[in-house]
Amino acid sequence: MLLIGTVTVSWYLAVGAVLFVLGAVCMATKRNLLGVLMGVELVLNGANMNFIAFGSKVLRPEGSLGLDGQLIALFVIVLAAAEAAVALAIALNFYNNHNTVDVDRANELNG
Amino acid sequence: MADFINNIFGIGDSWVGYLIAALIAAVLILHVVAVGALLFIWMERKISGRIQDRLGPTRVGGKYGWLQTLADGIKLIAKEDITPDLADRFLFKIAPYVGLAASYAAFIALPFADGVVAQHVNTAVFFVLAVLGLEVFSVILAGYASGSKWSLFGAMREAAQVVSYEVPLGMCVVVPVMICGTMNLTTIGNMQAGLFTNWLVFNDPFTFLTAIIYFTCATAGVNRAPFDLAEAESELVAGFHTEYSGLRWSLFFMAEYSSMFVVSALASILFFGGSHGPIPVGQWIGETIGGTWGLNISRIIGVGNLLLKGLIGVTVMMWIRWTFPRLRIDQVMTMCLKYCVPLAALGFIGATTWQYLDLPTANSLVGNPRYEKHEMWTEGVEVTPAADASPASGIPDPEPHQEDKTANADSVTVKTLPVSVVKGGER
Amino acid sequence: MESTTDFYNLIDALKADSANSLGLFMPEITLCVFIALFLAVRLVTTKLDLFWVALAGAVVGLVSSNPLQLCGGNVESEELFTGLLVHDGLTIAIRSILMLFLVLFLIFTKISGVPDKEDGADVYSLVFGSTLGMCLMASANHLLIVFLAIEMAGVPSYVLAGLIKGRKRGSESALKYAIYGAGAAGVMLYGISLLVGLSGTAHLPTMALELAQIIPQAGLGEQAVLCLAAVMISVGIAFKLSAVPFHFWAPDVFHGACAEVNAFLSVASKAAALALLLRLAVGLGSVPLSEIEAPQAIQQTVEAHQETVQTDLVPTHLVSLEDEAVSGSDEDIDVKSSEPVEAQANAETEAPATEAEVVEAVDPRLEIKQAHDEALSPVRNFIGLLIAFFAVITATFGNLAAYGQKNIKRLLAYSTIAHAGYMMMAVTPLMMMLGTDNNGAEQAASALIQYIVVYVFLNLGAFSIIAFLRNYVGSEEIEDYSGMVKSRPVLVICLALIFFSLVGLPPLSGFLGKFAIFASLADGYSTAGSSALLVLLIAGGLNTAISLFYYLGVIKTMVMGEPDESHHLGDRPVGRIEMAYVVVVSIPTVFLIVCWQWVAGFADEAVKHFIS
Amino acid sequence: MDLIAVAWPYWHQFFFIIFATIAIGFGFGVLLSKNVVRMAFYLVLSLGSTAGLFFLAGAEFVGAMQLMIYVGGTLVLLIFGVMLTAQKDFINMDTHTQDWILATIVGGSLLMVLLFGAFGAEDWRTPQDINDAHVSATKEATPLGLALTGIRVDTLGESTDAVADGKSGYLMPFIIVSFHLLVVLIGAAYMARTKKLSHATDDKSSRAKLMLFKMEHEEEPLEEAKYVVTHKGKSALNPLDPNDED
Repeated sequence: MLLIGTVTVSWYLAVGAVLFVLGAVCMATKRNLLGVLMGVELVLNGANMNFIAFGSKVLRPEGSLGLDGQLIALFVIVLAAAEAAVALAIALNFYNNHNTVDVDRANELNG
Repeated sequence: MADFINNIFGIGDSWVGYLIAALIAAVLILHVVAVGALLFIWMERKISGRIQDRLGPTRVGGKYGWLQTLADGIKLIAKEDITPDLADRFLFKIAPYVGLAASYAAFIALPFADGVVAQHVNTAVFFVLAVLGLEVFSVILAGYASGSKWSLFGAMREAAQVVSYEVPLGMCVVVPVMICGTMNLTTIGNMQAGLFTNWLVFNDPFTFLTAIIYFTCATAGVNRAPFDLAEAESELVAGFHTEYSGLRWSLFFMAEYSSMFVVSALASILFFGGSHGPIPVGQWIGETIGGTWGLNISRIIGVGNLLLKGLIGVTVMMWIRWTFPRLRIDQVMTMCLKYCVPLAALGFIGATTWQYLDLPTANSLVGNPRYEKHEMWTEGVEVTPAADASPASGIPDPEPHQEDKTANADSVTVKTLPVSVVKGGER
Repeated sequence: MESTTDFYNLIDALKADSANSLGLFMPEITLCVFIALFLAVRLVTTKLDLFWVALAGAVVGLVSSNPLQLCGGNVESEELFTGLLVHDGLTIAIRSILMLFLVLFLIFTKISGVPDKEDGADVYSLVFGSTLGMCLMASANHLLIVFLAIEMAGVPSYVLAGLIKGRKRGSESALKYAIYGAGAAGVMLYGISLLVGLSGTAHLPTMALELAQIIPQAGLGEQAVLCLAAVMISVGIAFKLSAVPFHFWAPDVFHGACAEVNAFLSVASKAAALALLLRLAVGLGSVPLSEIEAPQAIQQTVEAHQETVQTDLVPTHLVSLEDEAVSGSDEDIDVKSSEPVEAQANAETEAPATEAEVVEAVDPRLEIKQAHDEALSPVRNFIGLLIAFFAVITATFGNLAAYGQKNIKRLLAYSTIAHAGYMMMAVTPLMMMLGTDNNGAEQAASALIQYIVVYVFLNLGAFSIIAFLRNYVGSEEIEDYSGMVKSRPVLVICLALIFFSLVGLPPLSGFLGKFAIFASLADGYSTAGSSALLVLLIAGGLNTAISLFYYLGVIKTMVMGEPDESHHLGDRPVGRIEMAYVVVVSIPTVFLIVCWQWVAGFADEAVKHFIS
Repeated sequence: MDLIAVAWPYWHQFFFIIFATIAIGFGFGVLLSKNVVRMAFYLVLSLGSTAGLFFLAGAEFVGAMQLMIYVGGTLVLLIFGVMLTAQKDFINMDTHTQDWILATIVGGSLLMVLLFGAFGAEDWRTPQDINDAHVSATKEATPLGLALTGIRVDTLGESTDAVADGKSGYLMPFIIVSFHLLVVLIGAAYMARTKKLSHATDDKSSRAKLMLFKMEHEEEPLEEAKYVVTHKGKSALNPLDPNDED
């Protein structure tokens, strides 16, 4: 009753790739800077998905990254949290100074 | 169960059987949530009544008014479902379901007794905590989507509060995990079988402290009084659910009561012996009867134990709610950052030291042996060498180490293994 | 219970490894301790100026990074913390440079007055945290550490960019830096994940070994993945280096942040990023000797095996393990046997010969290494060309865009970009010569270190003068500097010296740095014969000529221009401390040439065992 | 009892499709939604189902951590930020049409390349033998925790050389990252504190700050009263200042 063949590492990678691209496009197009930060989260998540897929013994017992994949993913989650905290603080600081969260208004520095 | 269903219908290895099995488990758990909420709301009314020296509901359903909640439920269902004009309609409508789904999902990994669990999750402790943490989104979304300032204030308070209290909560939960060497709730529960002295809360003074901190933080985590700042009716009308009515409003309460039960059950598993009673009656009965029936009977008794302990926990929460005044928001944060976090850290360090120094536990004082760590559900499942090799308890027996080293001192083992292992050090 | 034995062996190995590693990890530990100390001191007293604590920390860090070790004996390459970090001459050199910079930087901030006492503790923590990340960047030997270090160096500097909180421009620059930085880090992480997934390890030497086996038989898909991974990782590093086309943050951030932070970003961050570039390029481009298992060792195991069979002392699992090793030596050199590749076929034919003459003086691993390195030559070519491409457009664009800048900080930002381009140029000949002419490759790396040493003083000096001028004039526009030489001659002369040195005019030290890099380019061209190197050489020469004019423009304004009364030039005289500091920092600009052999010797010593 | 044990491929595929659809679908939701609060909500669902995929791939601990730290912590923080800045004008922000077109083209081609990469390597798209595919329930968290303390028990079975050489423990980054978090915490707190400018005195540091502000407010003259904070750190501008006793 398999609908579409066994799920392989590539499938997980495909999901990761889609999340990555969505995040990247989100970063590029959103005008609300919190939306941009959300794009960052999606990007990191897409990369994390790869690590999990490569490290999964369920998907690929031979030649998989093994535990390293999970460990790297853990560190990435922690680092992403740290980055988000700082980015948010900076965003709020920007909001305090400019009274806007529109990234298009961050245009004082040009030329 | 899935095999059983598949056999009945004769459909072999198909996911249909598993789907049906999953649905049955889901419906069973849903009953814990729904019936539990009915019971708890009635209890809350009765308890608050008694605490305030009045009777509480008396009419519907006889002398004790035990059908009162059902009557209320019917009323709520019949009520009009109002969506304010200023609301973000989509989020407004979906918010209550998010909360209910989160607190309901936590039951997936909650073992009611040894082996009575919807899905074995090896990291069940953190799974339950993590999923419960998602409940905050329902409050935030409801608060934002209502388009009312009271709601928004409530939501902001909730966000700050829950994120802060997750820190000490996590630190408290780590203590039993560290003592048992596993994050599997079933195993943690089973390690506390036997006399009540074996319960982790009596393990050492620091676990006792940790248990208290855990319960405090859990109360705050599920947004109950005296930490219910998100719905502080004296300041914010009704906080995040000001604009809700009817069924959606009642869903918030279902979510609240079921997550109250989850954290209480988690407390009883982590600290108060899980599905094991203070005196191992169920276990004794089960072992006397023996076989599958014995196992099942002891499981049923275990489920009863756990439900009772969860009920006691919920009752204590109600008792606290109706006797303590509500804190101010700054007091709530002070409580978390200045008291709970340091005390949780103290508990953690103390418990670690206690384990490290191998100081006597209540159990060893009584002379009761610590119950063997066993998981009935893993029978027949292969354990990989890696898991076998790692001394999961965290306190490996030093004997084989010394022996092996000396035994192999002259052999090639020393030449091959250690040399290559410490290669990094020698270069 | 053989697994228990193994477990305890692991613990013993960990203890030995950590004890050994911690001794060589002192500068980083110092930074960590002082970060904690800043917090602790603030709890106890608010009166103590944390600058002194920070300075003490930086000095202790400088001492513990022990640059004199390079002058003394040979520093062997050594893996720390179970292979996560590597400790060799390059590590020591970059760490010492960073710590020296930190000392000078802290004094500079104290003199210039940003941060003030109130913010001091926070800012010093951030600076130390960022430096910690940079130290890790210089010694990374594992792709997780690469990412971790980049984040650790980056995230605190996002905050530093917005150091003055109430300023619109400061918060804007911090925001831009944070968002672009986070995006680049995300892209880099994705690239790392692909590379790690393909090779099955994140440890750089092991990865090189795996790649040497994968590449000769890689299909189109694998090649595409490798290229994709390389490009994505290079995005992350190019961002750190502010290489074109990932430079766009640099002018804005430099413009918005205050000059103190600019000095930190343009020097420390660049030095660390270049070290990381070296590590990654060489790490992926060649298999270190220590990573290759010698046939000799296998021979020994075979003998040992025979002994033990006689004495019957070995547990069965060990026998089986050695059986593997024995069979491995017959079929394949590597225990992780894979399909025999063309390159390895050579090694195989050599293997029996070396087994026969075990006592031969020549290390038999060298031949295997050569085979592996040959297999990796497409990687080196790809990396070399990629970097060459980045270098040329970075240097050219940076220099061209610097024209027409009205703000001195913006101008220096573009100058920084251009210099990143020059410095990256050294990596291409390194990659081209690696494997064929290791001495030449080492010379290229050495040239890069020399340039970095010079560059530390140049940019620190330039930005400190800008900061001091700002304190007096209240402006960073070039036109406001007009006629400055009359009121503040010392600062202007020093700035002129530094600018000439940045251009690379002889006999200033900048000339020697540039000369070293161009020499290695020429050397690489004559050895490897790659036309890319010639292009680089020409581009470098042209760029030097281009860059002359905009630096001259600034100096001309300061010297020839008439003081404009409408711009309120503050009439305070320059303080003595400021002047002393500027002179001290500018001295190396002139006098480094006198003791150039020290710098060259330092750099040579630093890269001595870098390529093994 | 263990549902996953027997019909693993079916089960895996079934849930993979569910979780992947939710993750990608709500990922698109994040991209296409104009409303920032809804974006946050979609992001929660997307990342939550990514955690589901982690569980499915056998990384239970990482999945739980994803839920706890990422979804429960980071995203709550983000939503907090959304609420602090949630003013009428900023809730809905349209992206410019030309941005959309450009983003679609660039993003689409990037996606093509990445998907080609994902299905590129032979090893990655080869399915497991169905009978081998299920790995019995192992205690993943224990080796994971031990690896963070530097001991890799999961590689015990392999050659010991592999254990020593870089495939080993992650003790150092585990410790170092805590310092990173400390620094980041200090940085975030520093950033989030309210702006202050010390009283303009002869003090050098204040002069530097004043000059910095002056440069920015050249056109609109610096209202000193707006920025100057009296000696005790009280500020009229700043009602949230905890030192303010009024």
